[in-house]
Amino acid sequence: MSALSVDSVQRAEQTPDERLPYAELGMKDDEYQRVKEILGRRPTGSELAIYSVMWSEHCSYKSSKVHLRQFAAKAPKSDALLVGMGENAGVVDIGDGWAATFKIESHNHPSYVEPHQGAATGVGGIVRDIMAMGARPVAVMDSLRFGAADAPDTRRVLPGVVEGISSYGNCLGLPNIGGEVAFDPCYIGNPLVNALCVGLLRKDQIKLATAPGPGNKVVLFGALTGPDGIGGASVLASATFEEESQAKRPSVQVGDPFMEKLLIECCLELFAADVVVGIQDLGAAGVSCATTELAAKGTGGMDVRLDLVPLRDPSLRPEEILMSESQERMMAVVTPDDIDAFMAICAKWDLPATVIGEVTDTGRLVMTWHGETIVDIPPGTAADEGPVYERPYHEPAGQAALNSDDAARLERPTDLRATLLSLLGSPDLSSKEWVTGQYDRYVRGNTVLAQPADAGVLRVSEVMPGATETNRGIALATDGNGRYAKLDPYAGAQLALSEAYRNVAVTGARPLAVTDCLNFGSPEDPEVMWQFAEAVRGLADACKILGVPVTGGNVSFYNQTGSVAIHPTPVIGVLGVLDDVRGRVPSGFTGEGARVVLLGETGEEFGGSAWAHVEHGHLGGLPPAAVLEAERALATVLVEAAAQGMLTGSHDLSDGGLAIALAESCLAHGVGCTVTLPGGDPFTDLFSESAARALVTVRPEAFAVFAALCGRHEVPYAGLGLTGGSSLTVEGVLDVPLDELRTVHEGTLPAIFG
Amino acid sequence: MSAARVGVVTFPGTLDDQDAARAVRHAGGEPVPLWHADTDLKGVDAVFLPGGFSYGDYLRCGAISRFAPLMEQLIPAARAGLPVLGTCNGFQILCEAHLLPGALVKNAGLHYICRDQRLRIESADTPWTADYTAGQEVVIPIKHGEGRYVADAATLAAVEANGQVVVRYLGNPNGSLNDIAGIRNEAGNVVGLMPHPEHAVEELTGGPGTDGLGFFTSILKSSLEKLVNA
Amino acid sequence: MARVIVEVMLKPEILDPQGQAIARALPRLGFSGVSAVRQGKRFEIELDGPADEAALSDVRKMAETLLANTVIEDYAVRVEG
Amino acid sequence: MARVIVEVMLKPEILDPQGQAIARALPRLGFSGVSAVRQGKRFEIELDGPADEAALSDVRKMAETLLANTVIEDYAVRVEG
Ligand SMILES: Nc1ncnc2c1ncn2[C@@H]1O[C@H](COP(=O)(O)OP(=O)(O)O)[C@@H](O)[C@H]1O
Ligand SMILES: [Mg+2]
Repeated sequence: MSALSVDSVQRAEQTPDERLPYAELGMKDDEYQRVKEILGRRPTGSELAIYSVMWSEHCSYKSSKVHLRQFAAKAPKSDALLVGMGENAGVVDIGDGWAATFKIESHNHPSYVEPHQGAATGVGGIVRDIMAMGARPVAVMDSLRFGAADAPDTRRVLPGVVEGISSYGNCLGLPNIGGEVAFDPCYIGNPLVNALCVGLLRKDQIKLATAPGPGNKVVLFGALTGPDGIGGASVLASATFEEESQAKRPSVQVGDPFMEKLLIECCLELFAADVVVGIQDLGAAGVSCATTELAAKGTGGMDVRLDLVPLRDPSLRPEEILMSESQERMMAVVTPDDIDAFMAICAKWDLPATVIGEVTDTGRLVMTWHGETIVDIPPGTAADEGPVYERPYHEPAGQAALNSDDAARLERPTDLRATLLSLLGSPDLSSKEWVTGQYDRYVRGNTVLAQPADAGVLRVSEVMPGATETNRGIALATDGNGRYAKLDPYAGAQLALSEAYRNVAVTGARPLAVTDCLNFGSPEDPEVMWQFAEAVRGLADACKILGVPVTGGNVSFYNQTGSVAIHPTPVIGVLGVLDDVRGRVPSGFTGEGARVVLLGETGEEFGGSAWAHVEHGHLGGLPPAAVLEAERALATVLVEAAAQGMLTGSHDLSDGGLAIALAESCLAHGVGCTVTLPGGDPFTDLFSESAARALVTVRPEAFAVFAALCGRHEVPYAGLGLTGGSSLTVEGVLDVPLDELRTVHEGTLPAIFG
Repeated sequence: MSAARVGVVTFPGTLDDQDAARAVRHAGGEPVPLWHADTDLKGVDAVFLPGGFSYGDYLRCGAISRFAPLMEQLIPAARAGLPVLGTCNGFQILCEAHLLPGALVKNAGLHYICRDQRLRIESADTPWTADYTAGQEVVIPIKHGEGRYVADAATLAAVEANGQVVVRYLGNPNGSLNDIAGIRNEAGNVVGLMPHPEHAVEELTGGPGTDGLGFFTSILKSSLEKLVNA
Repeated sequence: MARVIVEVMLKPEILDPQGQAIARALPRLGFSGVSAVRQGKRFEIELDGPADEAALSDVRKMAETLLANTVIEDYAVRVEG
Repeated sequence: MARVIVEVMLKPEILDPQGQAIARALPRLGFSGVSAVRQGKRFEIELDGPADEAALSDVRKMAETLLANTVIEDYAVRVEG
């Protein structure tokens, strides 16, 4: 065969027995058989390319689907939900005609291979998901996990990841308003890089990934298509054509944030001009995914001339074009009447845009390559009817032993001052300024709270020119705790949700909706699958009780080295709304003479705690109980107290318990405090990690009303003392000057990463 | 009398234009959007070149932007006395366009830095800083990867001797020579600084307060004075 | 004392947004006749001793592990002269 | 079709923190015998036509006005071969 001829449908019919390298593309025998049944013949190379990517774990959620259904089945009633799971991102109503869309996604493996580009393209991908909903992206967050902080590979991976997120996000002009950085040896070789983006739009401007209307044009716009991330596809190209793969095909993608910035502004102008019928970002499976999904959700058919796709590398084969993961591309469906206006706007932003096809009502996705038909499939079979597996699962063999290895057996410290400083300077709890200082948190001028606040808070007004003024704000937090989830994935997922929910509530925002990124090992390992099933069940149950629906998210499997998986790590993002953002509560102590009040109940809970981890390198027992009703009551109190202006500051309690919360509250604005512990065992009071707790400062004159509010909602409260002075003083227990706290807190990451 | 009109330029990749326009409004002026591909300054009283990553800042920050059609109008206008303020990327563009001496290179620490920065206003003698007093200390955010001001020894000596340093860092964040955070041209109408006064004009939004507002109130006053005297 | 040059360029199949941005700007600046631009890095390494085989092999190792990211970049080592 | 190389380096009197950071890292990585490192840029310019005098003069102008900032950088143009 000549280099230019292709594996056409006609050829496939004539050569029914030709063997295609489906196994090399990760497709199982029975999956390949199903493709043959669907088509009534063997697939062409291009068709195989489409099915193999669309039916991959990443795109089809084949191992997770049966579990994820619980998010919808158990979803609490929510008037706020405008678009639920299944779209590029969920959309929630935040009032005054405004809506917010947000989603978190992983880019774990690419960030290990090439930290800078892997993390950068992770940000790029999630931002395009948000754009595809018709929104203006307004902020990003990043949730990061690495191997031990002092491990040599962490010194390679962490700075690269941070630089990638920083260079890409900063260049897009999206403020970074929060995230996490955690370390654990289990993530060496499998760092977790989860990026979240939030966007704002008018309620009536939601765009969907759909291609209705026969005769409408299909436009590919943005970056040119190159040989990016198609290591697998070249197998196909060369195997089909019995020739050596001519060029090396990289598996690493390089991002171009400048192109993405143009794409954002261009899309917003296209939306404003109302010249877009349907739109889809090009993500993992590139053109395959965009065409099959748009066609499947529209009138059912689409004709595409694949040879019209503008290329960066003219040697690309059709199979490779279909699988290319080149970044910064979008696909839109446009009526013939609007096409000129559409093209003019792309030209204004200097973006290549090409009509590559047309919507049809044939129910078939048909692609040609220089006149020959190379794809002819029912698009829904690739997009929606992928395989679904009920993977076997069972509790891990060591789980019972792990859970009975109670942290109660660990030796308790006598010098609590030393314990506080040791925890405060540990990599997990130390200041993340080394990371966050590389992120622009100010751009666009709507950032109300960012690091070191518990949640990022944004002002909503001024996003869209001409839109109704509003004083509303949104708050976002992400949290996860792999140690808790390892001990009990059901509770661990609930605790991650609880913490993010609480972090939103401490700013005064009412939690509204959830996005999740589920990072696990191999789904083919029944023990990992058990962790996954438990985590999903826990999260779905907790969402129901807290009244916040899951609106979308992402599953990342195969985070493991050999047979050793990472800790199961559900990372949860919660979005909340402030009716009046001017009433937001800042983090920590903001001034002298305020009443320091501890909310919630403290038990003796040290399983999976920061203390057990840092001081004993111990992980065992059970995590703190997830107390969802108490969590909900606490949030109600925090939101009401904020709305009534009773609070001058607040901070949630999480890793490291009250001790760390006090220290962070002092450091936030350089205001000390003198407090007395509630009266139990000082070690437990200070370091236990019981959930549903927060530390607030109350205006002295409002204390009585605040106490009554707590009483009404049955939230235990304890006045601990007053803010003021230049040290953290816990009467009779410890006394540390703020300068010393600061040195310990801020020194750790710079000492390691320079 | 109508408010002073301050042009805010948008290049492909400009990021802080919305903030700059808001800051002009807060100070009581009228922001006028200027598009890089236009050749018309729309009769504005002053021009603000905001921060960002114009053209991705791929070659050198500001290197490609300075050739934009709008710049072909702006450069002679600035030479003729039109007040121009460039912050961050805007500062870099002004240096690349040789409207200001010296250059901005990678931070000494090699990292991008975003932080609230203490500064000293050195010169209240420009249309952009008249509302400050020389020696006044302010806190304004910085956010840049390439903000280290450099110039050869002769240029640096001249800049100092002419009193062209407008703002200095207190606690040098990036290795800038002589702690220089901002400078002006000899005439004084063109000012460039790395800090972002447009991010410090409101109590609510993040940042360290409203210390940056003075740049905007200054230019509105001096534009009005010009109108009155004309 | 010798000087060795290490040149690091993105592999040809890897997107080079920097070079692309320059190439796109050139026509606007009045330069025609350029079909592509790629941007890379150039390191000048001053050696204490001569650029003998041992030194060059050291520089090659340096390029491989530190100066270039061989996942996406190629490098070349040459002695200035 | 010819390829022209433009090399851009910071002037010697301008501090090069990137080069310095590399030089400082080398001993830790087990490389000795390097007294200094400087980092610059390298551009590969693909011409539509041959690298004749006219084309080279164009590239020189490009280097002077765009690729290098002559306030702080020096450049060199050479034909690959
Ligand atoms: N990777 C990151 N990106 C952005 N912000 C981060 C990141 N890591 C931590 N932060 C911010 O730093 C602050 C402190 O983080 P952390 O101690 O984890 O908070 P918390 O204990 O409240 O969850 C928070 O404002 C958090 O959002
Ligand atoms: Mg918190």
